[in-house]
Amino acid sequence: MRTIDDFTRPREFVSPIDDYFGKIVRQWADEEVIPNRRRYDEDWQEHLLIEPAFDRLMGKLGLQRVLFPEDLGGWGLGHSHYIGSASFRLMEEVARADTGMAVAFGVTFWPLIMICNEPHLNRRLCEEIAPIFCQTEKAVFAANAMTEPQGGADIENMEILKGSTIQTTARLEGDEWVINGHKLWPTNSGGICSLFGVVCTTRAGSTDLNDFAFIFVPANHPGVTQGAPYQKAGMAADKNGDVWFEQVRVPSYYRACGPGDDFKYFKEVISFGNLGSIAFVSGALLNVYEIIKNFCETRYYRNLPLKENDALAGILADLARDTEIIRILGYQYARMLDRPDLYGKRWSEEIVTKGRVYKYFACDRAIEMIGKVMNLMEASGSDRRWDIEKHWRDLKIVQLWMGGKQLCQMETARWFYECDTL
Amino acid sequence: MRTIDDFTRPREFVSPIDDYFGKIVRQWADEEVIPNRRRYDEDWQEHLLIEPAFDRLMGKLGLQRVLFPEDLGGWGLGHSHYIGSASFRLMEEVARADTGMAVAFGVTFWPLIMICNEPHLNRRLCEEIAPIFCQTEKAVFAANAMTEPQGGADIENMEILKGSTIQTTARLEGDEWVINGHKLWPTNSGGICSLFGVVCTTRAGSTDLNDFAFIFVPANHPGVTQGAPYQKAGMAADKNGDVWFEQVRVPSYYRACGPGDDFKYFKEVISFGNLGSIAFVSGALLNVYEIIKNFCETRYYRNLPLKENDALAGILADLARDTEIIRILGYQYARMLDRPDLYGKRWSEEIVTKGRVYKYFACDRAIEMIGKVMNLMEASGSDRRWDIEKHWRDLKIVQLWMGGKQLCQMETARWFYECDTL
Amino acid sequence: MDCFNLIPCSADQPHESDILLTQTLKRWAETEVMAKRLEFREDQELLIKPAIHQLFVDFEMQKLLFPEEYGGVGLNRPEVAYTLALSLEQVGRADTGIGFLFAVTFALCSSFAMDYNLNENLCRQLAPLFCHSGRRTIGSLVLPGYDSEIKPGSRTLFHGRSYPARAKQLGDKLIIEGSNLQPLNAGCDADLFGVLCLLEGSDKPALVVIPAESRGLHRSAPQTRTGLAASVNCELKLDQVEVVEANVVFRGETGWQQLLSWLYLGMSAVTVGSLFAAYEILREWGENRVIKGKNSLLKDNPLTASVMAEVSQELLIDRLLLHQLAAIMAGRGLEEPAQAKKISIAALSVVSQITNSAEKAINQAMELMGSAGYATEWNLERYWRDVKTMQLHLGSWELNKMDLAGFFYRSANL
Amino acid sequence: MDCFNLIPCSADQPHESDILLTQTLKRWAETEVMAKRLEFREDQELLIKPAIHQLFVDFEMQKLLFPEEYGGVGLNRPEVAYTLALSLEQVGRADTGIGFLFAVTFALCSSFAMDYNLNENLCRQLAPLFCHSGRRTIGSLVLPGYDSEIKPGSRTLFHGRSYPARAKQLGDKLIIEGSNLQPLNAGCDADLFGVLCLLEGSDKPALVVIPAESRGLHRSAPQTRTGLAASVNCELKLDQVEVVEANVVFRGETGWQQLLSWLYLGMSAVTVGSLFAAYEILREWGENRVIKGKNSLLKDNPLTASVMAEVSQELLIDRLLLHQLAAIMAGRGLEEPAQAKKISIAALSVVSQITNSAEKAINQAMELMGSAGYATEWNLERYWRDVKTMQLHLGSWELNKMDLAGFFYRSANL
Repeated sequence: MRTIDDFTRPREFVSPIDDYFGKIVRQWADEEVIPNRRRYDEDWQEHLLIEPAFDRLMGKLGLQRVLFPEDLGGWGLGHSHYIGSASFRLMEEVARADTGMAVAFGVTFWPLIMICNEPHLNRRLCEEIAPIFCQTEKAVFAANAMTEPQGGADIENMEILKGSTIQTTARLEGDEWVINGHKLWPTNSGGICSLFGVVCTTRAGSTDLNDFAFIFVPANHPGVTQGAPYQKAGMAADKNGDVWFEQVRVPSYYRACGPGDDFKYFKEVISFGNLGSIAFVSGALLNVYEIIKNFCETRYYRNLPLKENDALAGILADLARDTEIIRILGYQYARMLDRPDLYGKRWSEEIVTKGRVYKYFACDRAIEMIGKVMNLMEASGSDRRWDIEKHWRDLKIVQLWMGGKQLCQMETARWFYECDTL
Repeated sequence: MRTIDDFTRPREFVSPIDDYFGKIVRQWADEEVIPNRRRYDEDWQEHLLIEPAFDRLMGKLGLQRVLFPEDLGGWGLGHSHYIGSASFRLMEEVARADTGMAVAFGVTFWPLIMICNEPHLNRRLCEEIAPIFCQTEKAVFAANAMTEPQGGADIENMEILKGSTIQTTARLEGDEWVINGHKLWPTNSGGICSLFGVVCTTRAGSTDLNDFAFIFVPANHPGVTQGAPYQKAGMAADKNGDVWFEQVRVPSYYRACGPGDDFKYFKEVISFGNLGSIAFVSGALLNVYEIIKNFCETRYYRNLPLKENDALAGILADLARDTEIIRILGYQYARMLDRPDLYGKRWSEEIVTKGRVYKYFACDRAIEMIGKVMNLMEASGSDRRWDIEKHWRDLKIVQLWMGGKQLCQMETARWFYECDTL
Repeated sequence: MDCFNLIPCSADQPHESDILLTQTLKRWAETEVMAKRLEFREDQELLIKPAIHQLFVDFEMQKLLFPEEYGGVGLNRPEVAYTLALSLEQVGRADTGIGFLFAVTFALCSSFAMDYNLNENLCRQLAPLFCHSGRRTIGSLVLPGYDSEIKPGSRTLFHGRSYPARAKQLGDKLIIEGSNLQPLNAGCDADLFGVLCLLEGSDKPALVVIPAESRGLHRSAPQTRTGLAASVNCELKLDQVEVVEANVVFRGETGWQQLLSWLYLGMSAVTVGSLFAAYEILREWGENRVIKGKNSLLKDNPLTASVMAEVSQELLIDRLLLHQLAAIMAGRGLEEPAQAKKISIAALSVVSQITNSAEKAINQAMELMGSAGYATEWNLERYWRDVKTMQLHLGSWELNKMDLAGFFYRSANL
Repeated sequence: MDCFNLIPCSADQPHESDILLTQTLKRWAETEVMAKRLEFREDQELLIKPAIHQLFVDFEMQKLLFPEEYGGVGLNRPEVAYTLALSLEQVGRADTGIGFLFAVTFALCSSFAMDYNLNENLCRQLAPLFCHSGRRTIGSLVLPGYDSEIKPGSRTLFHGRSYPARAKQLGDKLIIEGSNLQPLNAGCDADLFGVLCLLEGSDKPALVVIPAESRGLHRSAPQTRTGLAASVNCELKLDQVEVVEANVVFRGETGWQQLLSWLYLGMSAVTVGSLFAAYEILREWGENRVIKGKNSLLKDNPLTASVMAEVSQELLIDRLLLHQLAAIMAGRGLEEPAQAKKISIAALSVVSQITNSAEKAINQAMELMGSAGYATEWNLERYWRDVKTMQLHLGSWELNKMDLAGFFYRSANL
């Protein structure tokens, strides 16, 4: 019997921990999430159903620790040569169950990438921050506070803006940063965040890359306020809200990598953000395949199972095709991040751009394909009980975030065609 | 300055001969083909322009010998572990210049695959046939005589038909096969073929796989008649016509692999056929990228080069995106054929099916994308001088052949969803 | 500026009465629905039900098709197609789900109250409900869907599917049996259902009208869906339900084609209206959102403008098609079988084109609005869910195409 | 069966005269073009030129718009939109390129011979050519395209592009200068060109009619193109070309919008006609080609039937749009600027939708026909090349959308 494991992965690129942890997360998904996920939408504020599942995954199974060095209680993925392929598989498995959880899970690593990855591992900050994640069995969430009012994802439009539009400021007073600003929509905000990575500037309006700063702010610090979560079309497991920083003070060494390097390595976060996005799409599509296969084997037209109707099979084929392709691209990109020696630095313009290329392809195909699969299911496609419409709603935001399609197109054109003014 | 070599290839999968021979073929393309190709359409019958270019590529550079064992004058690709990735690069470079030539070039290997590849290398036949290709500086073409009247690509619909619809028969008389039948459309027919690989049956209507036969027939044998080439929408470099076999006699050992094995290994030919198709698409798209980049740097709108217009850049980005993706898929599939130990036998249902998956994706994207690029060029898109419309016309047949999209969809659905009656 | 004026809706001017009705509905949409949206979202009691009551009862929309002698408005001629198209554009702009409820109710009534198929008995039977009850009256349809098992009786298929229910004639009564019926809309709230039945001893499709309070009609628990909050649905069970023969409103393909034509026209209009709303939201966004890197408004950047233009082009195309379909249906062709077939094929093509293009257009609009497109607050995401959900209720496009193939290529056994 | 009868083309019946003309053209298409196709392919002398002569001269199509007092047919009122749509469907079915030649010729004449813009002088000047010469008279348009360098004078742009030519007033004469002009069609054969010029001392677009034999008009060598064999094109050079002031047929945006509306309506009709032909070819194939593995005809297999259905649905949708556009243009709105703008936007949307969907549909038809779709013998590939080539002559869809954005979102500087 054919399963999702029959979809191709470049064998050579799979990580050594892939098989073992892949199985563990899949079991977690099948037991803790998939049976309940259709009730998550009503749980968007309280997270009564969602929180325990997170605790098991991130706290008890310990996946929130993977990036930290082993001696600090982590798994050392940050300095491994398979951080890309290993995290791709993990995020894919979580997304198969619930894209919202995958996003909350994956984004928790974004700020940590700034300090856990070679060559910019920041030992002192790791020592300070690791315990928050490694010495608990509860899920702990981190967030990248990036987007600002009237900003959209401009800040991610790094090549052009160089941080010049950032309104959130960090002022050095003695050996402390004083941070002021207002952020919107960070994944893992809306009250659940424990640690913020704040994108800010040491001189408002500056295009000097040295002024771009990435500073860590524990959420319980005085002056940090998280607003209530927004109501959204889906993705109940991922809370988004306003965050205000008013005269927030943190030690000066809470800055991730320092002048210039904050900007440089922040682009690596974008690369991993795109890798994650592809993994979320891939995981969701694998589950859509499972669901629709089951649907078409148990529903009939002209007294034949739907999958035996050539016209419907054409749609099924296109779904398998796109899933197959997106998964291959995901592992290819994971490999590119795993082996900078072969493909270039993770923060290089080429690698960042190519991540956007694969990401916007994956999102476009997925939204269109799931729309067609829903149509094939007729009214059942909109029926909560089948969980397809959930994937459709959840994935849409993956398509929208990080600048959305148009920013991806502009960066793609800029790199491949050497455009100057886009 | 960005070039087509900036499109990603999985570094790990590139063949050892890739760089050296890739350069040689690209030089051949730039010197011998690209300057003349826009006049090929009028040369579709005589091949006055086309033939010399073929002689240089296949005869003088010797690319028609690559599959044969070294001691027979070949390059031994047939028993190498990089036949897929090496041939992908070669076909891609030829297709960049002219898809029609790439098809004629690539298809010449189809019949040879049956006898040159491990584990089914047929030494005796290689010894007999190698000289035809290895002891000349003229281009020598081979063809797979497959399609039959009212047959379409049914014969390639192997899983279902098992050869039962084949009308061309082979009767054993003493130690000779007597072959009778009528074939349509084989690439490299229309008068230029030197060696046919004839798909036939030893018992008409039989579904017994042992009756499926693949028999070599030198085109100069009595009873073999090649009709005049058809006039087509494009692909002037590839001649197609009717072929009749009337009481044609060849030695009994001209059968490629024997009962059962002919059927089994013929599916490997389909795998390579799909690999080639992807290479043709990839090569053509790389050239489309070169052309449109030049066009958009030398044409203006609102006093800016077209590539600096955001809306047009969106189309340029999509072209780069699809080219990037198709190329990665091509190399992934090439690797799957290079390493059966990791991915499964080249003739297995899984590998054959996945080849169709990537092939129909590549063709769909390319036809749509080039259509959009032509539209971006406005009237110039239909102007012979820009060579884009040529790629558009040429690639269309790559989409149509080998059963076309619908057959690919059915095989994809059959494998991924275990359909019984499609 | 009224966005409806941007697109020519047809050659000849609409009737005075249609203009007045359209203006009334536009006011209702803006004051009673859109103005309250931010506060009440999709709340049944505070927003949806009051709005439905006004539309169906206060504006007399639910008695549009009933002849005057039964207390109706008496617009039961094919020319009502223009009225339906214009009015449902307005309703769809306000709330896709409410528009859907009305489109189905209208289609059901069209199967017995039109001048070409007037069923006096049934009008008399239902007039109290629609014209005199003073309460909103919702009609629902139960059409064939996929089978969840191979039914014993499924030898007789209708367009490849088995009938949702079977009816047995007993004197001047019919006894209807069926389980796991999935209504198109409002299973929980509908006042009457039009159920496509297989009549015992006949192979023709028959639509039987069954009042919701009939003995033996059982409802399952409500279902949760992606969208169309106004239509709270559930499954039905028909256990020996009894109706009089007059409730059989048609037998055979022609009645079926007429029913679908009206249903598709209504759903097309609702979708166009919803797309208008999406366009307005996007336009407002495009006029205020600054692309900082470019220091330009979204609407003034070539790339975002080109995507915005595609949204408006889809809207324009869809509206032209909607009103061309209305004009064709108003031409009285529906009355004769050959024409009815041809028109129902056109209606199927148009509604499919419109719902598919609306899905595409709203998807694009959301792309441009980023997270705002995803947040409930901006409303776009609701139209996205609603329009998609309504599209799904047309049935699978792949299988609907089999009817087109039968018509255009004489394809068989699809 | 006449495939045109499968699709309702509009609510009200066509005029008697239009029906007669359509029948004549249908006969011409089938006997004079389609019947000879297999033998003569795209041969100029043996097929195309004779067919053009019959259409333009024998059937008086080239004098359709000329008032009767000049020897024309006198259909120079907006209602001619119906006639144009119905007749060009027939011509496009026979040969896309011939249809394109006529569509442009008609559009050029519409800029000076309509009752709302009647230019007596020019009609008198051109009547001998169109109405009395007895030889086919082809009109061509020269519209702004991309610039191949940044022209000094390009400060004054027209819709983002620089004018193909510049005109200087000298008394009652104009002197026109321009190089590398790319006509829309038939550069080598056209008898007169409508060239969009920048009038010195004005920033308004002006269309100037220039007879092909004017001194100073030079033609380059013929170009080879993907399709539209009937339109042999080349570049033009205008070296101090002199015309009288009457040859300036309009100044300003409204005339431009009227011109484009007629051009787009004609190109839409030609495309719909070509799509009809593609559909017929596919239908014949589907009824004869056996899928051996399935022992069924192509038309009876669900997957191939679903693709075939999409082809017919695109055709149906496109035809509804074509005739809805014709009805809108027949409504005389074109005469007033505000309406003209709105209608030209609708025309642009419709022709873009139709040409894009035709490209998609014919691509799909070819897929189904495999190598037969690719072989010249089956003709489908010719419609594929022709329809695509004509689409390209509309200009880039991405940039045309900038006009839509300007209209629907008040976008600026696109």
